[in-house]
Amino acid sequence: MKKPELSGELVPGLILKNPVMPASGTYDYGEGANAFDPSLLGAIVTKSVAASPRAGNAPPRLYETPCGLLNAVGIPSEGVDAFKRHTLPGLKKYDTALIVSVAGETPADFIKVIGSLEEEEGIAAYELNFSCPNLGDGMPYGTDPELLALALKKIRKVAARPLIVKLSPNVADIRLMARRAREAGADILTVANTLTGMAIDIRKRKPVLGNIFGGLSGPAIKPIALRMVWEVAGAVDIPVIGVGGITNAADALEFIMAGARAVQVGTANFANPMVMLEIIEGIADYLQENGFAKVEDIVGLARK
Amino acid sequence: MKKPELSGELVPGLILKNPVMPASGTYDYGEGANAFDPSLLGAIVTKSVAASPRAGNAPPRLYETPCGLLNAVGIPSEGVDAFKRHTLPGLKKYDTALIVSVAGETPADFIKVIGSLEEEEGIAAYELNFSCPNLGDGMPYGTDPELLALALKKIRKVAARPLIVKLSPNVADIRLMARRAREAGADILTVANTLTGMAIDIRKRKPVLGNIFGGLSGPAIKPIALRMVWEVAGAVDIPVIGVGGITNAADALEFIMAGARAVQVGTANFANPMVMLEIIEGIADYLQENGFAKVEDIVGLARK
Amino acid sequence: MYVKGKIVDHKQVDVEHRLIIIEQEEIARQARPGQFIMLRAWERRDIVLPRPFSLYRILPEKGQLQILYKIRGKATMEIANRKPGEEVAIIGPLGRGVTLPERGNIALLGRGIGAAPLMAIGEAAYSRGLGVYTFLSAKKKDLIPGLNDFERVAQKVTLSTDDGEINEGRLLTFLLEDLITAEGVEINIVFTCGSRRLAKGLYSMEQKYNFTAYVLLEEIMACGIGSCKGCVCKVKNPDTPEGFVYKRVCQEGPVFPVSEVIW
Amino acid sequence: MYVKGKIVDHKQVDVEHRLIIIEQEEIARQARPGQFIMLRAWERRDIVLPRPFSLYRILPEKGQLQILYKIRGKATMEIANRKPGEEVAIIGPLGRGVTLPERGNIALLGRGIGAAPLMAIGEAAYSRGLGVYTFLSAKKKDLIPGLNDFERVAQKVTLSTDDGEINEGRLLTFLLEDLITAEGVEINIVFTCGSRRLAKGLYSMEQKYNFTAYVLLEEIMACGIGSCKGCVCKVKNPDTPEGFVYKRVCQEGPVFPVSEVIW
Ligand SMILES: Cc1cc2nc3c(=O)[nH]c(=O)nc-3n(C[C@H](O)[C@H](O)[C@H](O)COP(=O)(O)OP(=O)(O)OC[C@H]3O[C@@H](n4cnc5c(N)ncnc54)[C@H](O)[C@@H]3O)c2cc1C
Ligand SMILES: Cc1cc2nc3c(=O)[nH]c(=O)nc-3n(C[C@H](O)[C@H](O)[C@H](O)COP(=O)(O)OP(=O)(O)OC[C@H]3O[C@@H](n4cnc5c(N)ncnc54)[C@H](O)[C@@H]3O)c2cc1C
Ligand SMILES: Cc1cc2nc3c(=O)[nH]c(=O)nc-3n(C[C@H](O)[C@H](O)[C@H](O)COP(=O)(O)O)c2cc1C
Ligand SMILES: Cc1cc2nc3c(=O)[nH]c(=O)nc-3n(C[C@H](O)[C@H](O)[C@H](O)COP(=O)(O)O)c2cc1C
Ligand code: FES
Ligand code: FES
Repeated sequence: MKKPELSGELVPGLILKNPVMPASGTYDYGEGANAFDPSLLGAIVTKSVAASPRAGNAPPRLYETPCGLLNAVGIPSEGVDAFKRHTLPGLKKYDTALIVSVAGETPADFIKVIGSLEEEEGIAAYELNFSCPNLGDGMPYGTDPELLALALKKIRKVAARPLIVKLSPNVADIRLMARRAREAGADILTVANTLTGMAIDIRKRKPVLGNIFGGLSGPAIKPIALRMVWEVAGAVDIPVIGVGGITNAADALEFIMAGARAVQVGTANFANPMVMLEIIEGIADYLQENGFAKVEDIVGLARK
Repeated sequence: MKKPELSGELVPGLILKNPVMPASGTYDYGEGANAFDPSLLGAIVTKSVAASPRAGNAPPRLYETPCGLLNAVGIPSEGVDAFKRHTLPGLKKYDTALIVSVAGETPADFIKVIGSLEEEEGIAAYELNFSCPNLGDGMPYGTDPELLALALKKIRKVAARPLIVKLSPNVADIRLMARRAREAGADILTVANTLTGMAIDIRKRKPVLGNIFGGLSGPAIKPIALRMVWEVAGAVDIPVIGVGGITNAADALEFIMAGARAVQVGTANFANPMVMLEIIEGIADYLQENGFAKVEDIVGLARK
Repeated sequence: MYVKGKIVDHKQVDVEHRLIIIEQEEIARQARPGQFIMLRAWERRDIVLPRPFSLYRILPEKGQLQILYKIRGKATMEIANRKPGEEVAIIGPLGRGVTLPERGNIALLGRGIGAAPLMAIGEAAYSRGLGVYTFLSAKKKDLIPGLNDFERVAQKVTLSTDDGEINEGRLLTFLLEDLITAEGVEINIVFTCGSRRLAKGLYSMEQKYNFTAYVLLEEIMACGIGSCKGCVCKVKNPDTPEGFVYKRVCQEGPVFPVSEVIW
Repeated sequence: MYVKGKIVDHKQVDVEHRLIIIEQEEIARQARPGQFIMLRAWERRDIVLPRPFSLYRILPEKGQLQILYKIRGKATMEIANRKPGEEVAIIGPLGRGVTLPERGNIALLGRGIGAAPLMAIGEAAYSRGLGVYTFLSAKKKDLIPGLNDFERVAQKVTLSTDDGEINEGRLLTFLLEDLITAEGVEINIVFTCGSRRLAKGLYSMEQKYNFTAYVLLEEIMACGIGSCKGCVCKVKNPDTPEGFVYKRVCQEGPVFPVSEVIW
């Protein structure tokens, strides 16, 4: 049988070699530590870039929970200027779609970063991270559908490239968020980010993380993220990228069958730096063994 | 040293022998399968009772996920009449506080059950389960603060006994829910219930659960439930009962140090039917070894 | 009952199946054929539920239980790693078990690991003096577990393998039919486990051959003791508007008349 | 580098510590003292992160790594269960490692399992002809790991135990002071690991005794390769408004001058 087709066009201009990419903030390129050539990935997604340099949260920033990881890294960033100067050139040399994740506390932050990046070549899309739970007590852009839409409309005006909106799972009804984001100009939705959690050190009698709260990722949250992908894929007609707890090809296939056009892998990279390649291969094998010609053929299969 | 005091009065009239009780729907009494005498528990909490008999959801109803359990049992119930006739008499004979969990889709359902139970003796309090994610697509009483308050005010009128409101974790800001519930008449809050999730069988290419969605419980959700207990205990001045993923005494102590006055244990009962007694003992040991005279002394300790 | 048991022996039966022998006097004394236990044999927290296993053999004199199992996923893999001398946690005995007739013949129809609970039934029937006719099927001959044990208690053991090597891979229900019609053996009660197709096939034979057939059902279980309401199957009930009720496999089962089950 | 390694030996050193010897030629060839690896030696999914371990000994000729570890929780318990012949997954070598002087004397101050990375440093210094003065402390004598190994490479090994049996439980910094003042030994560089108190104590001694002190820090790590930004420590930096920057222990460390760390 012919080898199955892994590549696909998510939106005009954004072609993925395959449906697997790293989740923002969990994978680095170029510092020499790469276990494989990043050009093999469906896309490269950067750590979220902020408008100005940010130090991030006070340590401890990490804590392992059963099947999960709490992180309160807090989006440290070199700032967009340094990103353009130091980091972006290195990322452009890989032969795959480059998605720049952008973080901010206000619409102005996003506009500053994107405005500054629009003049750069070699960027395929922006992923907007509204959902970081570690940024203190600002306006809940990530969890209020109207605030999200408002912010998005402003950002849309400055961005010619596709906008991927990464939705927070810390909401009552993610379908509302998805619909409003789509109406306000999102081209693609990433579902979801970390769920806010915490842990207490009963010996020290205080919260483990410097920031008290952190974002929960890893296999623990997979059933929740999968449910949200299912809901969002049924609520909007734009592509969905699924993320949350994916550790192997079977997990990725669940997300795709729930309706995701692509998946991101975060926490699983830490224990197994080769895991994304293994997932790409596993998806190809599944397609081939089950007689599917392309990834597209199994998107949303479990909904039918 | 003197043995530490485990008992405490949650609200006037509701005295717990110790701070550990089963989570509704996860522990049965009297069918002969008890691993220990239920009178040793801080309280007995029943499976949620509905106004009329309910069959529950179509199977499969259970699915294990990494560190978690998805259940789509769907609140099968014999109905309040049969409950009074067949089940309640057996529960009354145990020498500990009896909390009847009540489920419903509308305020009228709750009113019917509670109205009917008010004439019975031997019940210490009601726990209102607004948060069941398995009940189809009714009004979101469990996730909309205004609807919750509205329902609660009506229910409050018919209930002389303490009302424990069990909050859903499937919300953006559980503090809002807690504040409105308190204003509308809640005496105690149970935080939290299961998080909605799902799983897909990639071989069959369809959702695993008969109901598609189920509630996620177990260690996977502990960091999220703990964070919500921390938030709620800081937002309201009424007692909080913590629940979600508690598997041992250390977990229970985390919830108590986050501000919970008592804890419930659900999924952990399945693997270890003695776990609640072990947790009671573990809490007592911790208090004694660390020189605390009573449970009260460590409630909220990590907040200080 | 929630108790510890000590592994006294553990061996590979064939490429797919293992037999674990556990010392647990109280359960061995109380358990009846058709009952099962919930087993936990690991500390890792990613496996949150204990797992149900039928009693393959119950040896009250030795105070031992035998479990025949197939490695399927993470829990059975963990069990496979446990060594003699190690302890496991057991809830049991659970479920209602079977009721055997005073006299006559029974037939056991098992597909694959479905043979497991049938052995305990066959052994009890044998010691009561009943005639035991056993029918077992699997993909190929060396995947039929427990053959030696069944041969000890059965009047006759009939096999069928999907590869066609034995009995041309014919369905066990047809082989049972042969026994009744061609050999003239009267069967009073049939027990089956491991295949929905077999159970359905038996249902349509009950009237004609005048036997009662029971199926041992499997559902995913959390508690095993009736608390969680998770392990239900659909059972006919004309008194309800829907025409059925849900019954808990762990509490009202795992043995159900095939005529009552809705698939 | 992400590779497999084979366990060639695994033994209990004392009640708290174990030594695992792993065959991994590439890492053994590349690694330098002070570096570490991320290790995964389990399949269970409740442990989501690999765990960082210092290289206790680096044996390029044998193609082997030695890890000295203490059982603390679930991951170290899993490692303890792995047997010779089994494989583990390794990311490494990681971190910057130490820079040794061309000549002179170094001191190593280790508290408990903090001794682990010091051995590799001592061994490298020894083969370079430096004088190695080692100071180790623990609760009691039989909990000081690696004594034999240190005695092989060190000019002198000085111990202190909390139970007061050896050197009256005095802090290692005071014992170092004795060496310098009473015995007149000149120390050029000090490395310490395993106790914040020791590192702080060394900071206040640097000026007086004219040595530079480095501490090997530990922070919880997820990636070990600089990606996750999780393992940061506070390092002085007068150029920032806050007066400090966060540095990644895995990437910019784990070795930091004690004078730069903010505790
Ligand atoms: C009453 C009863 C008696 C059984 N007797 C035997 C027996 O004697 N020998 C034997 O080999 N097997 C028996 N089983 C099946 C056995 O319980 C499963 O094979 C085992 O639970 C699989 O666990 P796992 O983690 O290895 O597989 P997983 O990877 O978790 O799942 C593999 C499959 O096993 C089943 N399963 C998973 N979890 C459960 C659960 N909690 N309860 C029930 N089924 C589950 C599911 O169908 C699943 O698709 C019995 C099941 C029941 C309900
Ligand atoms: C650079 C570095 C080098 C190290 N070298 C050694 C060594 O040579 N020998 C040795 O015995 N130990 C060493 N450690 C510590 C070792 O990593 C921890 O003991 C181990 O991770 C504990 O895992 P656990 O699951 O057994 O314990 P857990 O129960 O998970 O935790 C026990 C304690 O270990 C620490 N810990 C847990 N997870 C991590 C993690 N992902 N990263 C770092 N620390 C963690 C925490 O302080 C925690 O309180 C080193 C740590 C670092 C950062
Ligand atoms: C250490 C760490 C850092 C992260 N940083 C970012 C970030 O900068 N921007 C962002 O959008 N998401 C960030 N995330 C969230 C991940 O991109 C991803 O949405 C989440 O971890 C769930 O996926 P997983 O379970 O596969 O890890 C981070 C997650 C982790 C664990
Ligand atoms: C099988 C099962 C049945 C449940 N039934 C109910 C119920 O009837 N009413 C209710 O309020 N919560 C019910 N719950 C939720 C639990 O009471 C508890 O809130 C939840 O499981 C989280 O706690 P845990 O992680 O300790 O299990 C059920 C949970 C499970 C797993
Ligand atoms: S397994 Fe819980 S009711 Fe049957
Ligand atoms: S452990 Fe990830 S940056 Fe250091």
